[in-house]
Amino acid sequence: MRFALSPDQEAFRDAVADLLAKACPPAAVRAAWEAPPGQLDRSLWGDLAGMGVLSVLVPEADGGLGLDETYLVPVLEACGQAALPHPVVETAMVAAPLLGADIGIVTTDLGGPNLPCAVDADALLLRCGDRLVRADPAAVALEPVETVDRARRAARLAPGADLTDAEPVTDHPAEVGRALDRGALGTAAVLVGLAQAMLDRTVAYVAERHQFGVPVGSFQAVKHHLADVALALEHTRPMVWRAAWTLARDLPTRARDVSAAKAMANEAAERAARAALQCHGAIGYTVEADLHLFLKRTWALTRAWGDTAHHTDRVADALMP
Amino acid sequence: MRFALSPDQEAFRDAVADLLAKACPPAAVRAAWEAPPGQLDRSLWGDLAGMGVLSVLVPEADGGLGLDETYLVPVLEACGQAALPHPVVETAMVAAPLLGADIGIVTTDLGGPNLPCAVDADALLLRCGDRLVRADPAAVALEPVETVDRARRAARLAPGADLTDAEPVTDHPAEVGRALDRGALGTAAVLVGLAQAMLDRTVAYVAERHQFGVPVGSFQAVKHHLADVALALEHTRPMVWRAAWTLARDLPTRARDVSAAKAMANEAAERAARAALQCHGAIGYTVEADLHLFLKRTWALTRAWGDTAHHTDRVADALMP
Amino acid sequence: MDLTWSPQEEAFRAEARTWLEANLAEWRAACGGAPASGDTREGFAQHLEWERRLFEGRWAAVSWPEEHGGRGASLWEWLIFEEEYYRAGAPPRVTQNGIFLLAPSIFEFGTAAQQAGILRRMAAAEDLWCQGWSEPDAGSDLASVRSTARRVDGGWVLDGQKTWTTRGAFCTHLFGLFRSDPDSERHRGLTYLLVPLDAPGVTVRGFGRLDGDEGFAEVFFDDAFLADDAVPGGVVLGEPGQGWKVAMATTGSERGLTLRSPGRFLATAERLLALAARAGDPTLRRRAATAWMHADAYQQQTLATVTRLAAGARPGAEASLTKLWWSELDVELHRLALDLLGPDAELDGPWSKGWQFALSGPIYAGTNEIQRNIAAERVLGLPR
Amino acid sequence: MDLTWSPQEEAFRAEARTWLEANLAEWRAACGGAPASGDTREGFAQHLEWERRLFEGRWAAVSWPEEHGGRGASLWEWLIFEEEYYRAGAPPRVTQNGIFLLAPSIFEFGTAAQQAGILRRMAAAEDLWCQGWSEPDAGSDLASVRSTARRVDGGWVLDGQKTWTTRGAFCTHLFGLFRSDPDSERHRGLTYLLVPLDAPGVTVRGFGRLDGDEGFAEVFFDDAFLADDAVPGGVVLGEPGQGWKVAMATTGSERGLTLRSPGRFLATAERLLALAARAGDPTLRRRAATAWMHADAYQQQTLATVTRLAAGARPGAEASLTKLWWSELDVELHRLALDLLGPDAELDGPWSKGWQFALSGPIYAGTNEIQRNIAAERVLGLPR
Repeated sequence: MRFALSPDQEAFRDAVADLLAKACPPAAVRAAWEAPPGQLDRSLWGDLAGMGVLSVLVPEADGGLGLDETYLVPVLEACGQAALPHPVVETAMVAAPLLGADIGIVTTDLGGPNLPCAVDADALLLRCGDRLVRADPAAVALEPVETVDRARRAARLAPGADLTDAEPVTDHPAEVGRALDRGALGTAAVLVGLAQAMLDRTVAYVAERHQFGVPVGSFQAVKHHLADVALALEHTRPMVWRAAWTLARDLPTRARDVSAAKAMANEAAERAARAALQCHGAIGYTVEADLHLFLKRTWALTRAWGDTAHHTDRVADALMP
Repeated sequence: MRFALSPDQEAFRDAVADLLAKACPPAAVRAAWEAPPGQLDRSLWGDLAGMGVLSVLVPEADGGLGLDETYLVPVLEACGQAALPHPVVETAMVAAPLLGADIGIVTTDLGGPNLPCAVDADALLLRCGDRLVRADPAAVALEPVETVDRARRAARLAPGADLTDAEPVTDHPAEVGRALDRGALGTAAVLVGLAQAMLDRTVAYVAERHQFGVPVGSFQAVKHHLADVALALEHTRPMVWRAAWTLARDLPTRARDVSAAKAMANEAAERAARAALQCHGAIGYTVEADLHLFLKRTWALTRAWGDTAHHTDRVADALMP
Repeated sequence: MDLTWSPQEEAFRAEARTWLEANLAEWRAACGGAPASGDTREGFAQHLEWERRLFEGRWAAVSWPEEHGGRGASLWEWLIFEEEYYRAGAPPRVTQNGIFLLAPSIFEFGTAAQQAGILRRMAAAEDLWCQGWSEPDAGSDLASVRSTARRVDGGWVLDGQKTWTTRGAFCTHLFGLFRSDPDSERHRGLTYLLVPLDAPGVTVRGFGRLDGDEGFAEVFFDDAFLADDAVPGGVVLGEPGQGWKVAMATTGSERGLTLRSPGRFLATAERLLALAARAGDPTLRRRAATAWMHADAYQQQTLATVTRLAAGARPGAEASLTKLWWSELDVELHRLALDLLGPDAELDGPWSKGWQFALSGPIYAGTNEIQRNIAAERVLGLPR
Repeated sequence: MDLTWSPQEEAFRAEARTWLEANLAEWRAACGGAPASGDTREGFAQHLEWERRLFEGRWAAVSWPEEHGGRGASLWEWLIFEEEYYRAGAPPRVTQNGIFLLAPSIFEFGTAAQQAGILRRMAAAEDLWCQGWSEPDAGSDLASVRSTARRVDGGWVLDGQKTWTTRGAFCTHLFGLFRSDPDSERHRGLTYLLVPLDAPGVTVRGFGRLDGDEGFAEVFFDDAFLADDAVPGGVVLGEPGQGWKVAMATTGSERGLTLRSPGRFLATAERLLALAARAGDPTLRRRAATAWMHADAYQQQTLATVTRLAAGARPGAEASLTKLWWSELDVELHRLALDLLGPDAELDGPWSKGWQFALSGPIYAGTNEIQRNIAAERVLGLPR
């Protein structure tokens, strides 16, 4: 028993976090709000690919790192912490194990009707009845949607979109189920990262902001709001890591563990967003402060890849069959 | 529109509150914990009867006050505030409109399987299929139960208790429905009174108790716990009064209004109990302090006459048929 | 206790309902069907048309005396109007900061000349008032205002900065607190001033609120000259140096009844019920019923409050409880709406806009943390 | 990352499970089927029998060295044992205040003579230790203790009063803080003393806890004489005047891992699932799943913590988060149980007893309000 990242896992996570600290500051997230379709930062994506982030789950023989979810999940946390706008969960966690390495930007409708970064994607992984297919974005009718978080750059399939020419990927229910669980767990990891980022930013802010002659962070009510966030995170992150282990080993508790991770990550991130905004006050309620980038991503992801009710019911079904 | 007690209603409520302040201090509630079956304080009950509390809803022609629920509900709040152990809801609110004045101590199983003060009752109002019947406690097999609040003095009908000799009261569904709503609303009023009592006691305690050189009540966390109780009460009491009006006029919104009142009273009282105990600290966690008398009554009544889920579903059904 | 409306009140309700239905339809049609948000430049102009229509129908400020453009309505009628207003789906009032926050102070502290010169133009949406309370270092801690007003011949010279001024970029006037005694501290030495935003030396910069609209502004005062007669009746409300007292009366209104009437939340709750009825999830259904109860409780509590006010009571610290209730109710209603929408909650639309707007409730007009302190100290009497 | 147990650990688990099953059945039979609560006089005696049985099987304090009656188990094995213990439905440990709160301090601060003289007897339930922290005016504010210890020839003279001493009326010894420097204030000048309750001048009065059992006691010291050799190895733990430092080590244990292992809550959650599965209400079912997740999260978080501790880390302020989690989890689990029981929640029984016991969690060992302060200040680094 060793419930901690290995030195390798930690080094990989830290390397990605270092890259993102440089290449994905809030300004880069803002850039993704404004960039025209197709203009999502490819250089950063290339760096992530170069580090192997996008092919962690691809066998070495196929040009990947041949590692498992316990390596990728901590990295996805780091991506959440930077509010990385790219569809890294969709590409690295969901598509890569099915489609292989070097697949560019891939998005999918497995997590919900609004495909993130659909306006930038090189390939689409789509559900078609019980099957998964790979489609060329140019060949499928996509309708952009206006999202609160504009860095989602989302679109949805036009009603009656024609997938007859799409390339079959799998019709194996176990593979489809695993893809769904990978998406949910990857998103849970991103949410943990977002929550951590909102907590860190707020802690820094309330230490510095003074009202009534003292730091706002010295008020007991503010302390308790933020202690509650720390409390949730302290008990959510292990659930996410444990689910990565379960998924990597394909243990029989997979549905239970992944859904518990997503349900708890949803709750922790929602709590973090609420506390962060409230403790920032009016400054947080502007688009000039960076906080809103994290808030809006959180509100989108808590309801993508299954909301809290969905995953809680799935845990209930696993526990009380 | 005048959403306030009339001078008459206020005077009646205040008179009962004055009586209870004298005749039902916490020591009297403790006495009800210990008194042998049949030994519940009859003198206080006689005083309540003498003031007309038990026959508010009985027509004047039948020896009652001939008033309606808007008179009785504020009085029941006062009874809750004193944690009166007698079955005043069961007798005055539920049984009296069906059985008349001067019926002694009456209890019923309409509110749940554990009949309060069953060991002291002069008469039982029982459900028998779709009918209500009046039974002699001596003629019905009752099994005392051990309750956390021993002032409940409860018993339940023995399995297969024989009600064939019981006197029919009504088989009219509307009357049965009204009796159930009266019990739920009366209990909601008692809960509001209990919550107010717990709040008042706690406010007094935290102003006086010092730790770290200051009154405990000067800590922001304690202030916020108690402000939340005040907030809940401020918005629950009007719901209870409004439901009294609805019930008195038998308006079509009766189910919705009564259930909303009980659901909100449950929540307010549960919140008050939680905050009161937490703000009292270890002192509240003893049977030597009086607080526990109020806590334990609250835990019983929030789940009697329909719990929060039951009444919320009933509101939902009324709103979203 | 009497929970029925009088025939006159019912007639008032019917009149309001009829007028609102007809005029909303006309206004919407004039806007090409769907007016933009009142917190955008385009939408603000559309909403001014609506405000002028309200004024012409004498619905802009129903509770004001007729001489100032109102109809002398009772508090009950005001409540009824608000209920009908939101039930009809009428838009948020872009004039609200003037009509509901400044005007009560003008009625209480203004001279006859100020009342005559300011109120009617405010109701008619000719003058558009924004609030100038907050400064970068004075948010919840209003008494730490640093903007100064220096008395000079014929007027005042203003310096400093206000911020988070709702719709400031679209307004014509600002009301706010300025430190007129440079040696003063905290709530002493402040003066409540009425400032045309076109005064020389005043600069307004709009910026984006959480919901992306340009709903906020910063207002800079650089040796700005405020002539004594820049506003009819004079630019000082109350006495110089007494600004805190006047402001407290206004923030009392902000927290209390006049800012957020129950009608608005009841209307939201009704829309939510329609959404929940379609959803079929029993937990969400139960949450919708609970949210509706909380909206209804706000209505019932308001009826009890108005009964006291109608009998002559002054609004007290209970206003803190009211502010806590409606602001947290609004969050509850919209969170549930997003949960009902599921993955489509992220789409830009009325519910996601409403959610973002709701999140401002626990922050502005004194954060809910401060309201809880006030409730505990002044309603319950806990030690400071 | 490796989330599997080793074959040795699995063997340890199997041994514990087998022993617990057999011995619990025997003990229960010896108690006539249903032992009484350990917080009543009758039940306490029964539970002592259980404790002695545990000691004989070398399960009383598995993580202690063998010389003191343990089996030198690793932290992992301790966790496994706790899990099996509660899964088997074994009773709360009436010796817990000694074994889990005092013993860690004895290991850290005690002399070899104290360790030899105290620990084994404690594990054997021959000496029964209760905690003497709280006083009527020193609850959360432990540093305000007023009970005094005056140094005299051959010992100490104790005066004052301790209260809320769990199971004090049934114990033989008390450990606690006494003010040994009469001129000292707050956390200076305190001495950590070990006191036999039969010392002359000590009076113990049991009184009722919320759940009605005589689980609390007041302990009065009236010129009580505590001889230096009243406890083997001496009555002072650590140095005189250094009591605060020693006590903090103990309260650290109280808040952290050793007081409430995850196994206890997992076992409660499993029983709750059985109750919820029968209920059929979808909202309650969802709440049961959530409560189980929270129990499971405690287990996973503990595995992460133990990994750090096993690698040599010291428990830090994160222990505050742990105490918040398990105490609020316990309330959540039992509230849900009562909601599942509905009108029968009021009956005296395991769930209603458990509910009342759970409510003590957020109060004792430092209220949760104080834990949140600690977490904010020491984990997050917010200003005091």
